[in-house]
Amino acid sequence: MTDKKKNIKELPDSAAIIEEMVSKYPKKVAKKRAKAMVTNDPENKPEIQSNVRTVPGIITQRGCTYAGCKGVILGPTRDVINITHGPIGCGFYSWLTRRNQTKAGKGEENYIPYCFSTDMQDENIVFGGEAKLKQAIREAYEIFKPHSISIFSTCPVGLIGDDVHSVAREMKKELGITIFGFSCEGYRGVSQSAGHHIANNGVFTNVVGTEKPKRVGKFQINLMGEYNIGGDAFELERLFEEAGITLLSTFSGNSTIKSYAYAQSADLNLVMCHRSINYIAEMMEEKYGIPWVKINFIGAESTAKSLRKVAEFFDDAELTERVEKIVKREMSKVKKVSKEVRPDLEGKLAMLFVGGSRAHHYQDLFKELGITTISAGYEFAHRDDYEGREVIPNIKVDADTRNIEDIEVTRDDENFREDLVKKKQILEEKGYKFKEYSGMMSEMDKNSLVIDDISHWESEKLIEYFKPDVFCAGIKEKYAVQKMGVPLKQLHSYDYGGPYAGFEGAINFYRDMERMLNTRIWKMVDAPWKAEPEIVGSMNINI
Amino acid sequence: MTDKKKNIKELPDSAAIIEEMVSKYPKKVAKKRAKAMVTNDPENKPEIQSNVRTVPGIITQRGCTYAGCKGVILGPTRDVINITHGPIGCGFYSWLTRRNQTKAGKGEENYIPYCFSTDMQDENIVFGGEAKLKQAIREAYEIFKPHSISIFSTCPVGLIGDDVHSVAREMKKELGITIFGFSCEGYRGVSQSAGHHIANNGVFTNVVGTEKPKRVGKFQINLMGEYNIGGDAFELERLFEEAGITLLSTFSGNSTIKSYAYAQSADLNLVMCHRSINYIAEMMEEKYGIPWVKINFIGAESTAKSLRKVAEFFDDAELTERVEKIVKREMSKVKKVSKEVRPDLEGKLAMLFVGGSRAHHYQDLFKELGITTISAGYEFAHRDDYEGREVIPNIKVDADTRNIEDIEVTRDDENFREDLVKKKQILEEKGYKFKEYSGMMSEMDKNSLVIDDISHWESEKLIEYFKPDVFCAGIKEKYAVQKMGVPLKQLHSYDYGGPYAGFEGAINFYRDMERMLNTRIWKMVDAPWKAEPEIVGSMNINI
Amino acid sequence: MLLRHTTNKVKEREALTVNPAKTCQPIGAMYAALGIHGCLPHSHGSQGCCSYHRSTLTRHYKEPVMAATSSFTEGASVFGGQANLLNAINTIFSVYEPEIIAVHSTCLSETIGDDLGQIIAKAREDGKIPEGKHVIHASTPSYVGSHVTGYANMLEGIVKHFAMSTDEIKRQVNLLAGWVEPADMRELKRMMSVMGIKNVLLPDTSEVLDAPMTGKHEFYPKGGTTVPEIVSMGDSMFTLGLGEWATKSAAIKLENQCKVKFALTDLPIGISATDRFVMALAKAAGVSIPEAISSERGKLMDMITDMHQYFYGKRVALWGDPDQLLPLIEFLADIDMKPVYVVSGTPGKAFSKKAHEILAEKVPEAKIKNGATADMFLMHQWIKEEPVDLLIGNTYGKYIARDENIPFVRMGFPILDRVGHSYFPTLGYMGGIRILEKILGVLMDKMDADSPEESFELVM
Amino acid sequence: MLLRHTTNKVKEREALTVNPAKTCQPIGAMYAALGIHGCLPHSHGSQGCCSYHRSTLTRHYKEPVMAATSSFTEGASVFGGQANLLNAINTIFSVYEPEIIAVHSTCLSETIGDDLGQIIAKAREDGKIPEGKHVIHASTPSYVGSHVTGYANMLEGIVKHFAMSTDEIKRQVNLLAGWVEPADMRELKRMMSVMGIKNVLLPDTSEVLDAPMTGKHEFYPKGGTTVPEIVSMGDSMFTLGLGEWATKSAAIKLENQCKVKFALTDLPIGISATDRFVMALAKAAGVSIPEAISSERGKLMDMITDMHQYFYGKRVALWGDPDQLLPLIEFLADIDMKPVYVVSGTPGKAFSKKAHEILAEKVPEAKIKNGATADMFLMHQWIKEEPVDLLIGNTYGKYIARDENIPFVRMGFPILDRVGHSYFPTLGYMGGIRILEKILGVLMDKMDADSPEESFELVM
Repeated sequence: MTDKKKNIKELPDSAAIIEEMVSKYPKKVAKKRAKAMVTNDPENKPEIQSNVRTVPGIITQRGCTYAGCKGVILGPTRDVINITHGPIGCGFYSWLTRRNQTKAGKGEENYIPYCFSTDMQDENIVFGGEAKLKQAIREAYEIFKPHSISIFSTCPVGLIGDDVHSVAREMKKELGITIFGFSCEGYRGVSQSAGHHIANNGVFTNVVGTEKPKRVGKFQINLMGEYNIGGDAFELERLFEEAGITLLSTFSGNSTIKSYAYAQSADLNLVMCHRSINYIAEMMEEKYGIPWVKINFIGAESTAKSLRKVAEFFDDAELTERVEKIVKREMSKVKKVSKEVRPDLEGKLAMLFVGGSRAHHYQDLFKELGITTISAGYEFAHRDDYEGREVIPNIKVDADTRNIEDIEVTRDDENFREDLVKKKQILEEKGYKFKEYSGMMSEMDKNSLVIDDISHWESEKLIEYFKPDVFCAGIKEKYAVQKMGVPLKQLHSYDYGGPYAGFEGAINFYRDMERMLNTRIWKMVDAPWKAEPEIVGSMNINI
Repeated sequence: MTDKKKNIKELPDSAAIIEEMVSKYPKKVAKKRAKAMVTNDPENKPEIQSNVRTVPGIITQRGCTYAGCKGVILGPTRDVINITHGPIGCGFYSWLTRRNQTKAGKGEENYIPYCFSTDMQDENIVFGGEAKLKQAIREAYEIFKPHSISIFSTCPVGLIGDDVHSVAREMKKELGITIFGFSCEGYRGVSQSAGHHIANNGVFTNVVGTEKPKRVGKFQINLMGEYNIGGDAFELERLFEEAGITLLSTFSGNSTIKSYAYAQSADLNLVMCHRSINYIAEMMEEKYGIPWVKINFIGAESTAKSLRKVAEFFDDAELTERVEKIVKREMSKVKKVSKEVRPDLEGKLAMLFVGGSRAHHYQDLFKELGITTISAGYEFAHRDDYEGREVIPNIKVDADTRNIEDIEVTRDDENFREDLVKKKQILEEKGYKFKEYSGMMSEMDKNSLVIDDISHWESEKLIEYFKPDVFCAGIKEKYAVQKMGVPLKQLHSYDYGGPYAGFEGAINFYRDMERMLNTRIWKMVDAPWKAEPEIVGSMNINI
Repeated sequence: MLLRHTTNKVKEREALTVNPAKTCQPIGAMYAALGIHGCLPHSHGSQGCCSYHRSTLTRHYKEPVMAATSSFTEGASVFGGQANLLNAINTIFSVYEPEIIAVHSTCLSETIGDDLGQIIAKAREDGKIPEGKHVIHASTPSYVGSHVTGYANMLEGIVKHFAMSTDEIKRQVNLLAGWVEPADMRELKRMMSVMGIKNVLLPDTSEVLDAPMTGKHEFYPKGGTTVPEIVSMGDSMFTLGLGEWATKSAAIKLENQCKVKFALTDLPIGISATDRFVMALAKAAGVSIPEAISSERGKLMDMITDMHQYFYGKRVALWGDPDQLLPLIEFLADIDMKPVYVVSGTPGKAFSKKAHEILAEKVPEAKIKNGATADMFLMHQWIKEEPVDLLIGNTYGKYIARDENIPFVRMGFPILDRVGHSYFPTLGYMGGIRILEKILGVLMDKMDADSPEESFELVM
Repeated sequence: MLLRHTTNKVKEREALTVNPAKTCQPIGAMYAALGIHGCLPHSHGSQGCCSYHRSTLTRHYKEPVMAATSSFTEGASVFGGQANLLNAINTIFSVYEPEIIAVHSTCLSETIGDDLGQIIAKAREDGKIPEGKHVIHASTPSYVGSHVTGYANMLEGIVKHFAMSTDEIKRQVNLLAGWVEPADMRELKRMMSVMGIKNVLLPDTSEVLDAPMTGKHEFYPKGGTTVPEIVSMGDSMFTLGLGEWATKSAAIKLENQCKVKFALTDLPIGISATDRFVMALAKAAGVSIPEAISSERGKLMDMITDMHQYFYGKRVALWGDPDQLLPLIEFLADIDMKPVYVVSGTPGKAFSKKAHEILAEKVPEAKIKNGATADMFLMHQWIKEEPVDLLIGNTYGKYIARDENIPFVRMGFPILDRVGHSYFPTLGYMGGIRILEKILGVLMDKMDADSPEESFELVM
């Protein structure tokens, strides 16, 4: 075991623990898993195996393509009836479980609290489910009169040959509303990631740009890859509004189909979760010429930096002044809290194994608290999310990835923003970085341990070895890790806390860490008599 | 055991059960208790021993003088700070436990949810508690600024020689508000009844008539002995208001000291609970010439009769018409419900052992449902409550009663209502009955069994013998009786139901009886295997 | 309004389920398998299934839920999942060292037609199953039945794999538990112990899904029915199955395989069903019912008679699983409540029939529906038509409870937003007291909140 | 507002108690005596006392509470209550045939100076006490201490009358129960049974004040510590008293009378106090603490660690009795809640001192007061000054809870408006889980009610 305080400045090489972790696997598995574990060097980022098939039986954190498409990307959008086409389970499990908060105005549509499913039965599998799907769409329309319906395919759908896209087209014609489908069967791809890509494609193809562009404010942006977990997006909306930046659409938190439809009116796309949403950003640039930048609103410093980056893009004195005023005011609040809690937290050790960008972003918050991330990894990311976008050309495209359509995007001449292309060029010349993401590794310490698609076995070993003070993952990991006496912070659901984005979010996170890492409850886990010699009274009742 | 259906027309003589009940007592006790048990003959009412000392050890239903004075009479008055002078218990137990509902207007005083006590300690017993009482009154005044404070003596107060009356006078002078005390030590008298009398005296002496008479309506009445349990008074207030009768003051439910102060402005006093309040009625007649009539608002027929009696008194065509209209409308509602439930309830048997008038009044409701009262008795009544006021001259006044002051009332020449005296005379000539109460016995069946101050032992025997369908008593009796499989209706607290007064109240009572007597839950009391032969499986696990 | 699109206009639906009152088979198979000591559930399908099931079970129990998956990709879906399962078995036995792997299928593996028995046989042939270890399986297509069906199928699979009859009869009774909480399983064992009945309880999730915090993660917690116990079930005197939906198929399998006679009785929820349970147990074991059991019954009866006025006539809407709902509505009717709306997503014609029988006399107006489109949306619409005084069901009811301001008692699966259900039983007579405590609690809370000040009550 | 006259302006009071956080001695004596099998409590005083105590106990337990009274009238108050008590004893033994009459005094009989011991001796002389029957007594003046004192005094009286030491030491431990629920007494016995400790629990109101409905009223229910058991306490290995206020005097009496050594420990409420209780028991009996107890502890720890975020930093106001409050505030502080206001009407300087010690480090701002004028009115005023997130105390808290819209957990005596407290323990580790379940329940209910729609949560 490492001595924490001593080693936080310089982490030891992780070879020993890697060896320990893989040694128990069958040989082939060990070989494969070893490629997903690397000792970091931020200057010379090692290649990590990622976005490959999970080893069966390994006990993975990963979910499926449906979860990525319906659960993650489309779930947070309130004005569409999302019908799950399949047996009941998939719809049931993704019903309200992701904490995508949404604030519908009075009289506005909000279907988020509802679960819609075709609840496929035996006979639908045998004889096909298209008829039932059509009928379900009709019923949804009759009862709710929505303007948009989308259809999500579950595992059997593709196998039995149901064509959800043709059903969507047919019903769109019949009902005269927006209807579109996703071939997001759970077995496609190797993780949720495939679902993100499929969702990006669908939303881009079927919704974005279907309304005329509009100009509402001087500085128009879209926020991408922000899912409003625990109200994160609300906090960011507050900042943008005060800064005078018009947030046209968020992909996808507190979001609407209606706002996606004119999202092409933005001057800039901000990409928060690179993994799940870069596809749309790329396609919008190709089609409309809208540039995108990677930003990060997790962490107070990161938030300040990101806000400034936006201001820099628009290059407007008043805007810059407003942003600086906000940053100054908010940072002083943040600093007050961090000053208060940092002494209790400094030097503690964290591990993060979660998501496709959260395991990276949250390291910023830990850094602000003086907490060292000794090990981290993603659940469903690709090499670029670890090593930076510069490796994209070198990523081998395997069969599983090839299954996910890379859609052909053509330039929309009518709406193409030549002005933005020019603006981008000028800014780039000044050193402003567009579509740049250097990945998690560049910000992690040398010798920290990076593991992709970690298994339960590996995480238990890691915890035994490093004894971290906090572990970040999801609900499936939470109680197992805590049983080991290590508090776990869920970074999918925030443990029903949050927001953690922006400045207020940073404060919330600081306070939560103070609460979790500074309580004495973990010290009470051992019964006091465990520490004492066997109790011997003056008399024994049984003799 | 009697056969119910057969005997409800004609009850058997109760000698056998009386004999069974008393036979287990020590001789002297048996002799005494036998005098409190009589077989009724409504035509020729037998003398019943009542209002005498409880046999120690007998397990009585009765409470004490303090309970009668503070708990019953003054408790329901909301604009006075009732300070219990004594150890904490008495105040604590009478804190909000009697369900005297009260409806204070916005900004008006309401001290009912508060318990005020001097919480006497050891040293107050040794050195006297007057100083502490004075200080308590001062503190109550400083904190709450009430216009009235009253003081209730508990057992030790009289014994140690604290003079609450002189303290009251002194503090009244010091603070300039109404302050008065009661010598209602628990040991005075033989039951709550003494406390009622003491309370009557105190309220009459210290409050009634302290404000100038006023004329608010054409027909002014006071309602006496109605404690607004479960909102009874609200129901009656509704009826009076609709009839155009002005209810000046209720003694004492939903009541105020302020309204007592001008209660002498009434044209007529209605006495509901004869036992607890006839004193004030009598004294008001002596002092102010206001006549009183016994009414009863428990039972729909009784309510109708009582309303008509009031109308008859005022002898006003419009009033009479309004009353008739109310009676007609309400009776039709009542009849609808009684018609619905009566078939389920007819022929059932009831017992009532409670209070000082409720055991009588509630028989009316049972009659309306076709339920026969086979046995009844009071907890703290006097002979007149059983046999009628005509026996009052013959009641022997024993030492315990002599301890309770019969105050000297002199005629208030200035405010004396000669007009009412005349009115009374005229009405009496027409056969209208004033201050008449013929007691419980005159309305009970021949051979029904009347028992005063019933003991636990006696009630268990009675239940075993008669197997009634419903037993009415109080909280102390409730669960013991129910353990015997007989539902018990609390007539002090209504089991937190009600109101039961007036027409709506009758409907509520009917429905409650339907619920209680017609449920099958009592049939489930025996485990089904009790009825079966010992279970024998094909194999025994233990052999 | 949280459910702002729900109106009182009920439209007949054939195809669209909205806010389901059920979920799919595999999660039930996973839960049942967790009740076997040393067993790792395995989901043969896309890895999302396993992830969803583990998440949902974890949110309900607030406990680690360990399970593996075959992690199908497109290739496996086309060529079959045999390679995935063989690899999985090999990896699992190497790394996680279970006594048993309990494999259940999914809609995916069922649709492509994977034969679990054949694949497992192959694994054994290939030496991938260590000596003395077991791989058992159940077919649990998600498009048939519901989570309850999956539970039943896994139970049958367990019995099928293990139960053996020798010549010697064991003086013990088999109790097949329906889908209940760990606390309930513990309560069943306590009651049998009070009755002096040696038994095998299958499955048994107590000390598995209510495991202590010890500073160590016990990958296989100490609870769960053990292999020797399950094997011995084939020699038991009798089998009692609690709940037709969850246990009938396993009971039949056991009879066919080992000639152990069986009876089915309802889950012991409330007074009447617990009476039947106790009598069935007594009969099965040939024992008398001890005074201690009568006394617990009497305590429940005591609360019923004491508090009857608060129950009487209250209209209740319920949703959940047939095995729970039937004794529960009987209990409510016994205490004069009115279960007016009852829905279950789980199919089976027997349900409506039985429910109507139970309520025929006391609540003839009851609306009862189960199977596809018998969902919470329909129930909510009924409530909009004519309101109720109480809701009883899983956590999803909270949206209706808040919109309609109706007191709400959480019972069933999943309960995601409260704790306690895994520690305190609702089965048996004492469990009945807990149910009534909860019902009274929410009814009184509402009374206390809504009553005018003048009728605010101190005492009940 | 129900308590419309309560403001945030705290005035020092010396003489006036408003909304007390205690009641008087005799009711405690009555409750303790009910925990002896075949015992009829008897109130020597005005009959109102007996009536009030029976009513209050009945409302709390929803059970018959049998007790007799000397029914003092003015004559008895002047000439002494001897005749009344002699008559009462005679009548009671004739009619109600108890094994024991447990007489307690009242403010009235104490003020006039009745000597219970002498009167009872006279009764015995006069042959009014049948052979083999007992009349025991305790002096319980209402103007000293509180209901807890009365309980302690009756406990001492019982021990004094019965406990005898012979030469032979009995391999058992005496457990003197503080004022707890029947369910708690049952739980104490269960825990001792799990630990394999033979014991005498005194008193024991289980199966007395939670008696079953059987269609028959058992005047003396089957529960209660029996005379032979109490007698044998004089020969026990050790005495453990649970709660200083309730059990210290009886423990001392037992040591003085029979040389049985004793230790006092807190009521086992929450984790730390239960730890101490379990260790004290183990030490007293010379046994090891079994795994089953560790496992229960681990379950409680599990809930604490799982749910910590909901407890952390929540401000709590509590009122009740010292023996309950001390371990309870320690429990709250252990889980990072903040017991900021604590009042008890029961006097005793040790209380504030101990409470401040417990909270010194974690809640230095806590306001703690006990004794006369430490009442609910004062606590409410503190709340008006600065609000809290949670109330814990007896039923009277509901007025504050409604006025201030504060979540409220009922604990203590009396609980008049809810049921369950007599059936489900709050002692021990499992009781701790129940306490936390209740706390979480009310906190989450408020969150669910008050949260804006967009942050309404499905999962906790």
